[in-house]
Amino acid sequence: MSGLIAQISTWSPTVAEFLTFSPELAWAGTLCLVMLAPLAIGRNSRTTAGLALVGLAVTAFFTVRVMGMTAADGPKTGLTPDLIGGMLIADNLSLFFKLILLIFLVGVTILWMSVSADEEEDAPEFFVLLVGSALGMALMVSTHNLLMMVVAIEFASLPSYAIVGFNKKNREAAEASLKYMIFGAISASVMLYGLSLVYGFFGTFDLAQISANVGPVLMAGGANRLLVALGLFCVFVGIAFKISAVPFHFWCPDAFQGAKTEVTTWLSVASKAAGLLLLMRIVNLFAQNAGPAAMGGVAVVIAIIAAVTCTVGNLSAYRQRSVKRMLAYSSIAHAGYMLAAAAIFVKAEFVDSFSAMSAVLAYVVVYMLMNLGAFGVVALLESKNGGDDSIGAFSGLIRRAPLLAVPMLCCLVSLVGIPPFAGFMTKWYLLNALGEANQGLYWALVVVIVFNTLISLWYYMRVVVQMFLRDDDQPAFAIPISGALLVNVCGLMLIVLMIFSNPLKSHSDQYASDLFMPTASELAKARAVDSTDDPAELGELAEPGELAAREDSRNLRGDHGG
Amino acid sequence: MDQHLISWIVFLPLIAGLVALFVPRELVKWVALLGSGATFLLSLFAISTFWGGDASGVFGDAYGTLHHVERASWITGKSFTIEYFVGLDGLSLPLFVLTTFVSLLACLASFNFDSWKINKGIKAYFFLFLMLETGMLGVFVSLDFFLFYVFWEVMLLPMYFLIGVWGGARREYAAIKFFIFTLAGSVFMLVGLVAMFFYSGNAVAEYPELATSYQTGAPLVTGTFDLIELSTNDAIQKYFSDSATTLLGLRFAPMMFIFLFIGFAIKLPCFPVHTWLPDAHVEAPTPVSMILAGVLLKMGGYGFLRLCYPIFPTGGHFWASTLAVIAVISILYGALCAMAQTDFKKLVAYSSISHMGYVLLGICVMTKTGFQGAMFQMIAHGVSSPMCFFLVGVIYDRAHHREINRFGGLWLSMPRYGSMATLGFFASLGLPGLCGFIGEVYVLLGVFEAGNSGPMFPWAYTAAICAAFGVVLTAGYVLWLIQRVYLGEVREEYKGFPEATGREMLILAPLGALCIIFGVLPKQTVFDFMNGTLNLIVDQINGVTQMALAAAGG
Amino acid sequence: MSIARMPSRADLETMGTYEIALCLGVVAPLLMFVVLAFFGHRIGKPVSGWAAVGGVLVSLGCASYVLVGWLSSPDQAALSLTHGYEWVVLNIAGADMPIEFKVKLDGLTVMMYFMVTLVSTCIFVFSIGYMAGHSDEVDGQCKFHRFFCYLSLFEFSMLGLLISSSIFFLFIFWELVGLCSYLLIGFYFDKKFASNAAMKAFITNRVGDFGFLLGLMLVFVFLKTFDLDQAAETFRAQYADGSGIFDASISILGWQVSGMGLATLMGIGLFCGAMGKSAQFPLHVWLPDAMAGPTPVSALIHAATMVAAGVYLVARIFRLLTPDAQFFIAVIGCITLTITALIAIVQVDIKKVLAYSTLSQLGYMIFGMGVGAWPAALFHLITHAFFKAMMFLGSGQVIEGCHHVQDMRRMGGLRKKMPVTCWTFFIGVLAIAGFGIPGTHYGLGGFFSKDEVLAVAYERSFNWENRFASHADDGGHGDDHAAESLDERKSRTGLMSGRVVLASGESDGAGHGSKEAGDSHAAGGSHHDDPVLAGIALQQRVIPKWMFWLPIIIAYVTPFYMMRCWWMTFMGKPRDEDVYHHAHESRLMYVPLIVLAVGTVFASYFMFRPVLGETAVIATSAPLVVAVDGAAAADAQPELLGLSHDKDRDPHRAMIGYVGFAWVVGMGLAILIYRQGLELAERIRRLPGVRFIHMCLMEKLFFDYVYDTVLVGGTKWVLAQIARAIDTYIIDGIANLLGRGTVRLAEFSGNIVDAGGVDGLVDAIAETTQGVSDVVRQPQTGRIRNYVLFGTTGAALVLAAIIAVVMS
Amino acid sequence: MFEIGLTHYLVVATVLFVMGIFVMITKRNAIGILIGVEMVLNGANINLVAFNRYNGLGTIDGQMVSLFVIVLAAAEAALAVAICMNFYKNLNTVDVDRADALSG
Repeated sequence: MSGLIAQISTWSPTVAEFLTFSPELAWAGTLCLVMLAPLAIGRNSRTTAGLALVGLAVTAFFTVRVMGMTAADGPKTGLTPDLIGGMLIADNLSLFFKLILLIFLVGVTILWMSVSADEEEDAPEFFVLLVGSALGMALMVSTHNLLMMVVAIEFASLPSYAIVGFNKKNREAAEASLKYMIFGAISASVMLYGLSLVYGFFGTFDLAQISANVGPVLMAGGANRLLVALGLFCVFVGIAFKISAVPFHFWCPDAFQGAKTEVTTWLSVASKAAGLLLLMRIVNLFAQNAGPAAMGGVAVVIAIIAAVTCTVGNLSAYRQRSVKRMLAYSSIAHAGYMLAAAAIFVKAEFVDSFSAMSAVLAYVVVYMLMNLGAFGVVALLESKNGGDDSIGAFSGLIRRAPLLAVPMLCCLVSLVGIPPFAGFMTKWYLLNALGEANQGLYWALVVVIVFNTLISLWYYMRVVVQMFLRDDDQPAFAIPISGALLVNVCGLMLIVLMIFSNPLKSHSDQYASDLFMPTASELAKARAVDSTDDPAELGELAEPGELAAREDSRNLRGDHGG
Repeated sequence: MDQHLISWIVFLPLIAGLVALFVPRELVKWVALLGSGATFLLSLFAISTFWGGDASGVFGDAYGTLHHVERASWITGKSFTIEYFVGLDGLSLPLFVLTTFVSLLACLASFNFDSWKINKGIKAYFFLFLMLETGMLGVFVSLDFFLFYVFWEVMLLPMYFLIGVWGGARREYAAIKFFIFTLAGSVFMLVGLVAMFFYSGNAVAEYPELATSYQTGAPLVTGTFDLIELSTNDAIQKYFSDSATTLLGLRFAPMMFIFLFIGFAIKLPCFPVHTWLPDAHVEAPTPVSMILAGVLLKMGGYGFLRLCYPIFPTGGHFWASTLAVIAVISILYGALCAMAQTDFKKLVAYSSISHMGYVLLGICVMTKTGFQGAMFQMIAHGVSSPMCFFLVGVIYDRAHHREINRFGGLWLSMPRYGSMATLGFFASLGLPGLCGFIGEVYVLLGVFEAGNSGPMFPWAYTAAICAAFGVVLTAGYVLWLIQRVYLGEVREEYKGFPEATGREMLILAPLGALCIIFGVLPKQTVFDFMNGTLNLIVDQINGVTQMALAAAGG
Repeated sequence: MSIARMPSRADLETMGTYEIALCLGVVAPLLMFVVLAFFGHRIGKPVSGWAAVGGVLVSLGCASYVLVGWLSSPDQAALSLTHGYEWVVLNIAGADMPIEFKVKLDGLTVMMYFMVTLVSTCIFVFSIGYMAGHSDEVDGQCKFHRFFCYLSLFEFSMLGLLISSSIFFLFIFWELVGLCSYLLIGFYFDKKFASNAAMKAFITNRVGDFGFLLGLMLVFVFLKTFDLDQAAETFRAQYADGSGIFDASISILGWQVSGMGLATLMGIGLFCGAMGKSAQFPLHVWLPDAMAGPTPVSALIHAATMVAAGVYLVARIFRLLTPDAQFFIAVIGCITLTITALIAIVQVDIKKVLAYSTLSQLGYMIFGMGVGAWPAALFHLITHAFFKAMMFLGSGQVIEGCHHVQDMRRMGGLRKKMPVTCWTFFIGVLAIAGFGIPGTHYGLGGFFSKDEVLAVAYERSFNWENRFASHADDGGHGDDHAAESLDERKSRTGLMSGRVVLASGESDGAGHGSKEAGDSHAAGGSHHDDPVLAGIALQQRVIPKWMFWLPIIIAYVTPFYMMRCWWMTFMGKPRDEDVYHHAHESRLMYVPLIVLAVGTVFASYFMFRPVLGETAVIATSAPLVVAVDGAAAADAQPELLGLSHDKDRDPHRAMIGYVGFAWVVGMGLAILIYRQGLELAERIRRLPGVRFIHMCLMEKLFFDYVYDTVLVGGTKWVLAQIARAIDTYIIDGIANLLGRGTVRLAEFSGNIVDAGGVDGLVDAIAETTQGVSDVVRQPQTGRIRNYVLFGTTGAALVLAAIIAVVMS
Repeated sequence: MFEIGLTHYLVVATVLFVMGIFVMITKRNAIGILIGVEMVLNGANINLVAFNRYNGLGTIDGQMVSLFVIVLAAAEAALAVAICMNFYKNLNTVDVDRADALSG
């Protein structure tokens, strides 16, 4: 008579486990801090932001600490001593993503401070929602468990709905949040329904086990397969909603346009990236455990969705008057690019999907920089011209504010994916991953992605043309130093990451490779031969297997490092 | 310094450009001149290792003998290694030096920046200009496909802004047109990049016994970006040229060939994809036109010779007839269009299309004579066309229009300038004794000979003869141009035109001198420095072709 | 061979003195060109002229040195050295093929070289006088130095053309003289007609050069060398074993050419170049217009030297000709000499008359080459160079004297004002008219050369097949029986056999490489009747009769229009007082006239003819065609003025019935008509039949008209404009159309697209994609219910897809 | 009398699901759509509980998760109502079809 209750009752965490969990704890702590601080020190927005930054810094510290630890000791399987079903996983992948999130969060905060800190009176709530959704996303990428996944997604979503409509006076904001919320609620419900079906069939919420058993079912015919396919698909819908993959993207442009630009910046990268990494995790699990034979069809479907997504995103971005909306569509397109990596269900030698994951990681990093820069410029411009984000507002920007125009140029060209900007490198990593898979399907994806680059050129260049080639004598203006610093750093980083792209690549390779070290459940299977039920003993017995796992993980790093 | 010569040459302009951003406004042009001048001088050092040596010693006995090589690993992925791999051989050296030379003169030609209609942002102008030079030099020296592609794209933005910001009335249109066309080409190239890398990987996996690397002597284990490796490694060549190798259901070699070809053909440019050129030229400021015509167009031809043909010889055979047709059309069609123009600059632009047609024609038959002719044609055109464009610029500065029919008698009002103009235009007309002639004749002879060399090119005779008719048309539009602009009674409004200034003569004189020297001593000045490599490439190609035929036969 | 090795002293040391002399003679004018180009405007008016003269005098010195050395050398074959400087290396079929610059040293070169330098020296000097006035002004600016600058450049190119032994270099210099001609014709480029004429000349020549290029390609590919002698050897060898070009087959635009046809094509192609330069029909149109240049230019380039280069080229490639090619040449020459002579009759511009007569004479030369009268044609070239240059200078004298009046109807009676000009001109008229005492050997240049051409033509058209009939049965390859038959015929029609056999002797020998040509005499004695050559001769076409009769008729026309010209200019009464009043002549200008006159009278026969005859032996040893020497023994023992001929081998005796008295008739007729001024001529012109013909002739038989409208206009205004239209509207507009198409699609799907913006690809792409994007963005209605609907539908579709794929 | 088995629960759940979806698509009132969501969620709950009851693993994971779901639904509903209020404040309606300012 085990089960959830039993597990919870028998939980007695050790220091190491606490340490492993410390980032989440610190994060939650920051949340509480920002929520409660106003009672003590008032609602000054800048101090609130400052507090938030401090909290985030602490979190980042712990994250790095844990990363350092886990990099040495291989992956930790999170909070539960039981080796079945890790509710939370603290492997380098998730930690790395948490770090990215934190950095991005800092960036967004700085942007917020330099744009709308002054007229904002509900700063604490704003940060509660911001940090809260961030925590939700952080959880999303570190779970194998369907239940935890649902909780995390909701945790990430609910604050997002609110924060989109945070500007209560604004009609568009209200509408945006309504759409976002309704669409989110629906997809969440559908996902839960699918979850129920999956649970009904496999009797567990642990994706590792599900993926281990799903193969035969899908290979075999009959209604079961239909049921499982339906269930898994409904789950996928929930994730696809976060990624805003076609046809679940409709909320995206409207919500992003209606929200404040900082919020748009945040959502456009963080929620999509989190969803993507979650999807990548699941895909990798299925690819490794169920194998391409069973999942080939799924690969095709995801590939098609990816292709359609980036094409639709790029095409829809045409002729948008509002640059924010245009960038929203472009974010759909980029989600499509990254989704293409998720279509790689190849087991042949597992490095394939591993490089897919690393490509996505690198892409996320650079994509964060690009969007932070681009949206940052938009936000800074809006703050000066009364919220006009129409394309005409950019005309003559090189004269009016060169410190905005130049980074904007870098970011846009990088979004197109042209050297000498990092956007090209990451696109290359993506193509490289697809090329490694080396099948017709993936070559087709290569072609689609590459030609989408061409399509996207036109609408990005429209902004460039306005900024550099046209000038209708709008007044020049000064921009806050912090904001200028932010966007220019982003622009500069894009060039730096192009020329010194090696560290980025090798790190994302390394973290991605951690995915493929045997997870707890696999160890459990490895130990099932010992046919013993005592969890305590299992703990000791775990050692040799773990060692072996670390061994080959080392070799893995060794060979790709050189 | 010495072992990093190439890197210095390539990045010196960029450094100068960065410096130029931070010096006072009136010093900018001098910094730029200093930078490009130093670059030119250094590039002359690069020749020294070729000079006077014994041909076989310099060019080696196999394709891939390089000078001033630098290679270091740049980006190391799990499954791929991108190298910073640069070097010079007979293929790149002439174009490399040409680039530094033309850039220097173009920089000099930009010295009247302040008198331009749009004279804002001189710092940005020279920065972009020098960045462009770095990009061009990089393309010519980089032997790693990825690096090549990066430099190739790096040229894009500066050119876009140089045309789009400092250009003429329709600059925006011309700039975006240039951008879209070029990017369209490089998109195809990018697909080729990925595919070639992984297929080379498959190749070495397929024939490990053949995969001996030219460089290490050890067998290759992974795919490679090394352009020399791609074209000389037996395993890769065997696998690429195998008709069973397919990508997306299409035969690999022809498909990849045409993918790369499109990219380069747009730059060249040849017939169906040439329309960006006249607009770009007409709108671009004079120095940019010089660069565009003098160097950028050559990258197309260079790409053919460096990538398309050595790596995919069978693809070359597959498409030969098509390319010949395109080439001949470009020659005749470009000449006819040039004849119809009333805009001086547009006429010269179309003449470039016509001349580049000879390059494509010479290359597509894959004979030594043809290759040498095409290459020489590029060098010659790289000297004569900047001259012509600058000649146009000189009178544009004075008359502020380019309507051919509104000129006349300029030889009387500006005798020195008129004489230089005659020289320049006769050079591009292909008059014997001037540079334009040798390339054309080599190409024609090479193509005609290809017809006799085997059953491969039955159409070569026709192609050669049609192309030969181009010389008549060329004479037609050039002479008609000279008559309308320089001859005839001098018009009232041009009576007072000042003679070409010292600066202008300083730009025209070297170009004119080279026009003559290349025409009189082609061997000592050009052929000796490149034939070795070109011949080796052709041998390489023939070897692979034989192998492929044998494989197809048996 | 190390990289970038420049020509060093080593190259120089290996050269023979004659080579050095010739090269020096070529380089000297080039130096003058450079000097004048850079410092001419400083040197100033008279001096730069004398500088140029200095340059050409050096050339003349070298030329005389070589000439004397050549004539006095016992073994001339030994003189021609074989050192070449490797210019570039072509590659054919994997093997290297160097293009060498080599000095061609044989009788023809020596003769031509001397002739050119001599004539041009006279003309340079003359030009100084001619340009002394205001004739050097272009739009009021003094271009004196520029004129001599161009002249020097021309001198360089022309001499280079003569000494280059590689047909490739021949082509290079060929183009260079074309350039100079362009520059000099357009010397008065402020005048529209001048620049037009210049352009016309260059482009017409380019058309010819197109053919030349084709020929070059064929030579390159099939003979695998550009050196004239090697090419001839290869050609002979390939014919012998039917290899190379003779078993090759190429298809041009689907037209299959092979074997002999290909060889013919090669010959014709090369000849096309000559058609351009020597202004042969149908490319003759540029020469009359070329008179727009200063008169000395017309004298030098368009009468004496450059236009003769075409004939020189044909002489050089004679060994590569096939019977068909040769026949083609003959036909072209015949047509040219006829029509141009007819046009000359009606011209009233003194220079135009000379121009057309030049054309006609060039026609004679080409015709001569065509019928195989190799020595005769070249001989005619040289004699013609002298007297025509002289006459042009005379006309220049007149024009300068009359202040640029060229219309003969306004002249008349000038003999009093400019006697020297008058009588030197008269000598020229006699010479061109073929003055000579019939039957004897006393006459002027034209008398010998033209008669000989005609004699050969007679032979080719009347005596040819029956001369070699007996060879028909045994394929023309000699055995005794054949030889006998040849022998007996020889006694009957004596004229030709001598040279044929004689020439055959050496050409046969030369053909097999033995260079014993020097002693033509002994050879002539040794080989009588050579069956091989007879066999070759047999394969040659018989010239149709009309091609013999037309030149004969023109031989009567020529004296007429020349006499008419002279009479209208110098005789009779002054028709325009004020012209007559100003007329004068200057010493500087008539000294050259006298020199040339002397040249015309004396330098003609005994000096050039024999050398040409000997040169012919090697230079014409062709495998497929024979050269016919119309004056067989004449060159055997040349004595001073002693034109002693073995009587029954005498062209004049043979031709006496045909053209013996042509000059009397023609000139007499002219005098009869123009004795009383122009009235009689006017009356004749008004005769009903004549008027139409006159009109046609005045209109130059409409060639210009047709060319300008159909060819030039066709290219410039039709083809080019079409191409331009295609470029702007189609190539650039294709994507445009795409764009529109998609826009339609978008509209069809219920969305109005604001099409607009400039034309062209960019916006077209934008439009296209915008059209598409409008379609794509249809679902984004902003209505949540639609979103949900589309979402669920999409989901259902995807699910269906999954099921489909997974089930499959 | 007949035995009520897993199938019956599943049928009920499926019906709820389909009805929910239908409601979401058709309703113009935001609250109505939320009701549709609730129906789907409850369908899921029924599934969970039923499966847990019948899969014979002896765990109570299903029930636990259904509790989670209820809690999540409650939280979501709360937020949703707040957002609807906000929307109503701005537009004086909760008709979602009026929310079409952002489109295209």
